[in-house]
Amino acid sequence: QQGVTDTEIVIGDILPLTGPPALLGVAHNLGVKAAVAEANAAGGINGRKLRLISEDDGYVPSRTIQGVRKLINSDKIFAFTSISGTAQAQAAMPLIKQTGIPAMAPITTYEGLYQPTIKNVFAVGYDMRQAVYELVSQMADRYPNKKWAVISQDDDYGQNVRDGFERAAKEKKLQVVSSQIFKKGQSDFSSEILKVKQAGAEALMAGGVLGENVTMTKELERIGHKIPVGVTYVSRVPASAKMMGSAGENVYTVDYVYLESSPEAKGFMGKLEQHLSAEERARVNRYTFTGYSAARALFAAMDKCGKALTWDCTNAELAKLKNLETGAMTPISFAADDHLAAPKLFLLKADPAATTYKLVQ
Amino acid sequence: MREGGTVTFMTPTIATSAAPPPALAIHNIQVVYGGAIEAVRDVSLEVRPGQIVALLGSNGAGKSTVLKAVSGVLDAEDGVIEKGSILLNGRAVEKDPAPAIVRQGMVQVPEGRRLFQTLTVDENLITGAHLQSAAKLAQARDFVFSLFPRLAEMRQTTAGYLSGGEQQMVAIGRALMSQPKILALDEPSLGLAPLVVSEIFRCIQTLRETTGLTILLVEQNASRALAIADYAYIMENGRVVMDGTSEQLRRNADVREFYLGLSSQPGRTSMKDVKHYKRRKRWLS
Amino acid sequence: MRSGFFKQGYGELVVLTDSPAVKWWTAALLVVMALAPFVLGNFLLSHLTIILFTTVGALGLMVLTGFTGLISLGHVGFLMLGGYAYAIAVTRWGLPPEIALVLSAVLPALFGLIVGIPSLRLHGLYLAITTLAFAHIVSAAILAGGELTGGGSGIMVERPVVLGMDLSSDRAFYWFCLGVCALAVLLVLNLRRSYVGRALVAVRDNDIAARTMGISLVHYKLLAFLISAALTGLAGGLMAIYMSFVSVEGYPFLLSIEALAIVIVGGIGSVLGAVLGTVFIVTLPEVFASLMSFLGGRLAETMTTSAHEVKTILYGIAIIAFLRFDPRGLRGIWHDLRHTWVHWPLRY
Amino acid sequence: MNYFIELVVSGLAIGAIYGLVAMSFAVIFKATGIVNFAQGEMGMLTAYTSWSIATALGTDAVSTILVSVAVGAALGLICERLIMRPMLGEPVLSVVLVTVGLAVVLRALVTLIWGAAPHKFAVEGADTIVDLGGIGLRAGQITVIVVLLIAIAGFWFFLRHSRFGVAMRAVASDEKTARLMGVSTARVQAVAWASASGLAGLAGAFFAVIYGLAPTIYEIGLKAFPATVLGGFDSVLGSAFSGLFIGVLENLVGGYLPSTLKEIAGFVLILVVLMVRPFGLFGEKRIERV
Amino acid sequence: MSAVQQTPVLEATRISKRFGGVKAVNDVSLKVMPGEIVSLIGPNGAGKTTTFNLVSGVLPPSDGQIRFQGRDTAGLKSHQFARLGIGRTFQNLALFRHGTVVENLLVGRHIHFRYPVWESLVYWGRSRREEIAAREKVEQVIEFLEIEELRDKPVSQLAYGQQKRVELGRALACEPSLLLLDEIVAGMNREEKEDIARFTLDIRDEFGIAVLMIEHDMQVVMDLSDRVYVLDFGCLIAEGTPAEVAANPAVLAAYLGEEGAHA
Ligand SMILES: Nc1ncnc2c1ncn2[C@@H]1O[C@H](COP(=O)(O)OP(=O)(O)OP(=O)(O)O)[C@@H](O)[C@H]1O
Ligand SMILES: Nc1ncnc2c1ncn2[C@@H]1O[C@H](COP(=O)(O)OP(=O)(O)OP(=O)(O)O)[C@@H](O)[C@H]1O
Ligand SMILES: CC(C)C[C@H](N)C(=O)O
Ligand SMILES: [Mg+2]
Ligand SMILES: [Mg+2]
Repeated sequence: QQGVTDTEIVIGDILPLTGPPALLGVAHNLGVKAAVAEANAAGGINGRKLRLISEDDGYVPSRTIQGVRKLINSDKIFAFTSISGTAQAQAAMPLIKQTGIPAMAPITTYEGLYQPTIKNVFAVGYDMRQAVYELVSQMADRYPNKKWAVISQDDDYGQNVRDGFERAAKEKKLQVVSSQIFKKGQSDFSSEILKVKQAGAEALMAGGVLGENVTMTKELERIGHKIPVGVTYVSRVPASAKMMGSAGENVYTVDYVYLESSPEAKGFMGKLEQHLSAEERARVNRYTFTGYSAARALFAAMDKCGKALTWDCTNAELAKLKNLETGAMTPISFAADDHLAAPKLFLLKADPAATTYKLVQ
Repeated sequence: MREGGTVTFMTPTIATSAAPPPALAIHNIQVVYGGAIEAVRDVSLEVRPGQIVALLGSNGAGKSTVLKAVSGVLDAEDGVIEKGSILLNGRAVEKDPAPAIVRQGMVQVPEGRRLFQTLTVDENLITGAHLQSAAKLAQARDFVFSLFPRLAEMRQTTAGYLSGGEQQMVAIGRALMSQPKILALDEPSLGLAPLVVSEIFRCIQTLRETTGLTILLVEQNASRALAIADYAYIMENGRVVMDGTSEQLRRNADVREFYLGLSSQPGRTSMKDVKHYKRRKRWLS
Repeated sequence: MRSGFFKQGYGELVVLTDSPAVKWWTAALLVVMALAPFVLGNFLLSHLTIILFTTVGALGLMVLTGFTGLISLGHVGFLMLGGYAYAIAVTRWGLPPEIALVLSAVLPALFGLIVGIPSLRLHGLYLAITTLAFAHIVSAAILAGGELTGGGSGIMVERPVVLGMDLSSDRAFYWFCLGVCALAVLLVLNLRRSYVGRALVAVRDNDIAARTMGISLVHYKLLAFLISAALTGLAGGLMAIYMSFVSVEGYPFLLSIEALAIVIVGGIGSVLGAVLGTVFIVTLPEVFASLMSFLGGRLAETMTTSAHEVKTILYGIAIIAFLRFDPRGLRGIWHDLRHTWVHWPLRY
Repeated sequence: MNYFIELVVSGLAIGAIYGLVAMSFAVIFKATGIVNFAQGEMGMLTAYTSWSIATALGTDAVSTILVSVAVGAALGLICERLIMRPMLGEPVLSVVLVTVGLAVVLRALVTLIWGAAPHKFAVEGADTIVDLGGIGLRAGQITVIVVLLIAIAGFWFFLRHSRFGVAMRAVASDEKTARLMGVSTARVQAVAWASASGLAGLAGAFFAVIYGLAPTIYEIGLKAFPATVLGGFDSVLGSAFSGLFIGVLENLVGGYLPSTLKEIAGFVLILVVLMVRPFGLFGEKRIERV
Repeated sequence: MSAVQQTPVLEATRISKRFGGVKAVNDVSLKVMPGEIVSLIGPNGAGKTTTFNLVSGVLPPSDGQIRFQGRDTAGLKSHQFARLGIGRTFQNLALFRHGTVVENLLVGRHIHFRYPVWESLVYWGRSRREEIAAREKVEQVIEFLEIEELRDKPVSQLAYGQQKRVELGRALACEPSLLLLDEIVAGMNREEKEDIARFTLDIRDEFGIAVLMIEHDMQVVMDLSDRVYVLDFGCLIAEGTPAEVAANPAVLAAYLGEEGAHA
């Protein structure tokens, strides 16, 4: 099989290592690297050392396609530990489907990745739409009878946010007074937020990736419109809490990845200490957890295939994976007809004082 | 210039000693454009303080190239001085940048005017006085306006909209603004009406007389140039083919025929009567 | 050294080249290019393919900026229109790919006419900015295009069968691009040596004088935009086939800049320059990438996260150093080499 | 009505940043006749450098402003000296492309040194919300508006009353002849770059303080483009005011129309304006003569 | 001039041009008959070049009428003037500076190409034939002006005087019926002026092209012109044979000066 020699297995990932969400891609890549280092330290997979090739797509779908093509055709990798953001994965999917290469999709999980089931694609994480639905529903329970607004990005990721939001709004019979779409990469949100206030919204679902959400909450603070804000788990990183500062007081999210400070993550944080440099550890965030988990799941399946490592075997083994404990998130399981490892969700609230998020009981 | 005399803004140079060092001396320079075209070959010339030296020659002979070399702006056209040296008041300047040369008192009126088209006449003059103090600027400007009264009326006009002749006046005025000690003029009479040409030449002469300004003059109007020059060089095909005092040259038969338009017979030949196209390069022999 | 300074007829004065050596070299190059897929690996082949269709687009910009002197910062807009025209024609309207490719040239060409209209009044940077605005507006329109354009999600396109050639094979697609590219080069060369090409250059060098020669600025500026947009659009169509995907983000402003870089690094106003420039600009980052993995070894592995930056920095520095070294571009260097070759050991 | 005023006021805050960048474009254009495509990147690099300095040495508002001007100017001087100076006298397009190369390098350099993660540029008091008759503005936003006004006044004085300003324009008009007149084109270029980068540096630093420090700050360069065009490429003051205007326009479009239109509002506006005035609102007319 | 009935090549009737408040050309009427060499002289800034610009369509007149071979030019676009048969040179060189001499001359022949634009892409058959024919014509011009050695040089590398000659060639390549020369001998020495003078006469005699020229060189004006117009401050102040004009006191005062007349 391609990418496999007697001594080595080449694997790859494609991520936004530059561009607006680079923070997330880089952290994710660190998780994958930690998993690789851990496996190699333990003697590799069935005696073969792992080698990782990381490709950058700058969060641009067409570059994702090029990168995927390069990894498969030129670098001849054996499997993908990660496939970039929503729109990016969407664009690359036909190519990946066509080749049959085992591919983990742990960054943003959305319906297109697992429904209908794709033989060689495995989504690790909670469906984004579903997560937004959960978040908005839970917030609606906490803050009943509020008028809602939603601001989302103009791509597939934003579409997922809108879909989840709309479902929740319908089920909870929320009154939605403003729904806005912004152009990816925008930095000033003053008019959007003024519009939210003007419309009389009392709660907001902010569907930006990271900096956008920060700016939105800060604008709310500036115009003195203090309302609860929901953000997706993408934003659940220390940097965002820090940048929001006092504006983050009313920000909620849901996540399936353990908090860095939680007791469950203790073991995992220890491993990072072992395999990453201090400089790298400073860049760790929840995406490191997802990267690590996905890579671990992939390696577990590859391990089961023994010496005769093939794509088909790996895909088959992945589909049989049950309750894999990674220490980074709740256990991962797949089934033949279910390639989504949907771990458990927690509701979280930003804690500006501690510049982090904390569990909401 | 309105009746001479009043020009006092320049420090007169003492032109007394028997053989003062040349104000400008060029020794055997060779200039190459773009690493491939040799425009000037082995040219030497000398201008003594207070002299007017004329540089004559047909189109493409390399006159402008010599002036550009002296002013240090060849690099803008991908030209280099491959050999030879240029001395300004005894100092080698062939490697100096243009502003350094201006600071040493040598300014050029470039060929084809080259005004700052988007600037007004006034601003063009101000740029000419870039290295001068504000007080001297006003003084120099008054002088230029006395020389070209027409410009005083057009101070606020955008230079690009002036007529060709008016532009030439601005160009000369602009160079005078820096109160130079040596002035290089590249075809100053180009495109000027006869009345103005006379004026310009008279003014060049007056300038020299009253201020001791040293002048290197490239001209096509040979009779005019020789009339006011002390000494002259003639260039052909990148070389100096002849030099001498104006007197000597004016008597030379070839110069008379090809530069002054005076045939061997007395009286002027009408241009209509020139029967054949003349061939160049006869100087090369 | 060449001989043959003596011509027997005026026809010999208008040929593309009067040197047998150049003819031989060109023929040899074409043969080598045609045979390349049999020896080259996947990676090099796709690299060459990229060069080929990029050349087509670069020629487009060369006609506009290089010949006519109209600077465009918005060529990516034409590229985008070409790509989307192809994608929409094939996937939404089910048109045959041949017609879709024609559309990918025609539609941008029509837009070229519209963008060209301001060029009659605007000069230099002001025009450049309007073209930039045009590109922005095109991408905004595509984003707002709903079902037709797929909005932010873009459109997937399958590799088609064109004129009986199944382009899903990389080799076939390479040959197809080679054909298109060679044809484009020939057409632009012909254009340049005809009165049309000379009129374009005249407009660039001195529009008032051009007018007194009987050249209509309106006519020729619009023509330049038309031809330029058509070529660039065609390149966009090819690029869409290559990528199998079009999305607005696949056409960042940077592409406009890279296109300009090609034209300038190659040498303004020269067809040869467009080709050389494309090879240079497209290959440069790859060279640095392989250089880094070659030199880097383990180092490259540990710096995966910065590799992209280092590569980019080297790329930028290379462009700066290059222009610093010879602002006339590759064509200038080419001429110098030839001059030295012909005249050596004499210098002038 | 209040909504309208709030939109306008918020627009002024972002517009002031556009204005600063637009001015910096115009300064370099006026002096050298080229557009520096690395202007946004200069702002970004300045913002990051100032941030590092500020975190090391403490962060009071006034010294942060001074540091960012100084850092910006210094960066400008360095770039001019190392990269632009050797290009003096070369064809405009080549020089412009060099600035594009510079932009690419600076952009990558920032990510290389500081990483891609966004940071907060905390300056004491910058986040304080000041109540202006019912409209809240952050102190940082008010300051940037004030700084822009000061810059406008300063440049007005400089261009109006100094011969250096004239020399700058002479260089842009005809570099070679300017040198013949004794103008040191290198010095003119250096001053232009230093002051332009100082302005861009201010813009970058303020942007970072208000919206956070991220490697996308350079986009202010692109955003300020329409402002420069609207004002006229060679009109420093016109560009500054146009920046304010475009900021407000974007906000009004965002406020009353679908907000995706906001991103192209500036470009649509300049298209319209250029059709009427082909050299911007305050730009110098091109000379067309034979 | 023999027949009085002949239609003038050029007939400008009471043309004026205002720039803002300035009247650069004021109520000027002039006429050029076939086979004539006519000069237009006057002090700097008198409006001579502006008159040329009006006559050659570069600028629209504010007032007045311009007839070319009897045809009214009102409403014509500026690029259409060339097709009427007007060729001109420019006072401040306006060559296509990136092109070679040959290319510049070929641009001069622009109006003589008949094949459609798309055929240029093919460059075969008709287009090739026309290109060859044009090239042949250009070679004749090159030979006529004796600039063979400059043929393939980029014009930006030529000295000032050489560029002027190329401009003349470019105008000739147009095969105009009226040639406008704006200070063509400026920047030439006596010998070169004589050459140009000879060319000018031959252009008229051999090709039958009428010439209207602006010139500050009185020898050239006096020796070549059949008639002379004198402009001052935009107004015609004199007109007549060279001798008449040279004797006109107004002209002497405004333009020639005491010595200019015989310089
Ligand atoms: N920038 C340049 N690049 C290449 N060759 C040049 C350049 N400038 C001038 N030359 C060549 O150098 C030679 C001398 O040119 P130069 O301008 O010095 O002549 P000149 O004596 O001033 O002529 P004119 O009287 O016409 O002004 C000419 O043959 C010209 O073709
Ligand atoms: N496009 C223009 N805009 C404004 N003013 C102009 C324009 N063209 C010419 N002028 C003005 O009109 C007047 C006549 O200029 P013109 O160029 O016709 O003079 P000229 O007779 O050719 O002079 P010269 O002999 O010096 O070339 C001048 O005062 C000039 O400043
Ligand atoms: C890593 C992130 C950029 C993913 C983002 N939420 C997306 O799907 O687009
Ligand atoms: Mg000369
Ligand atoms: Mg004139």
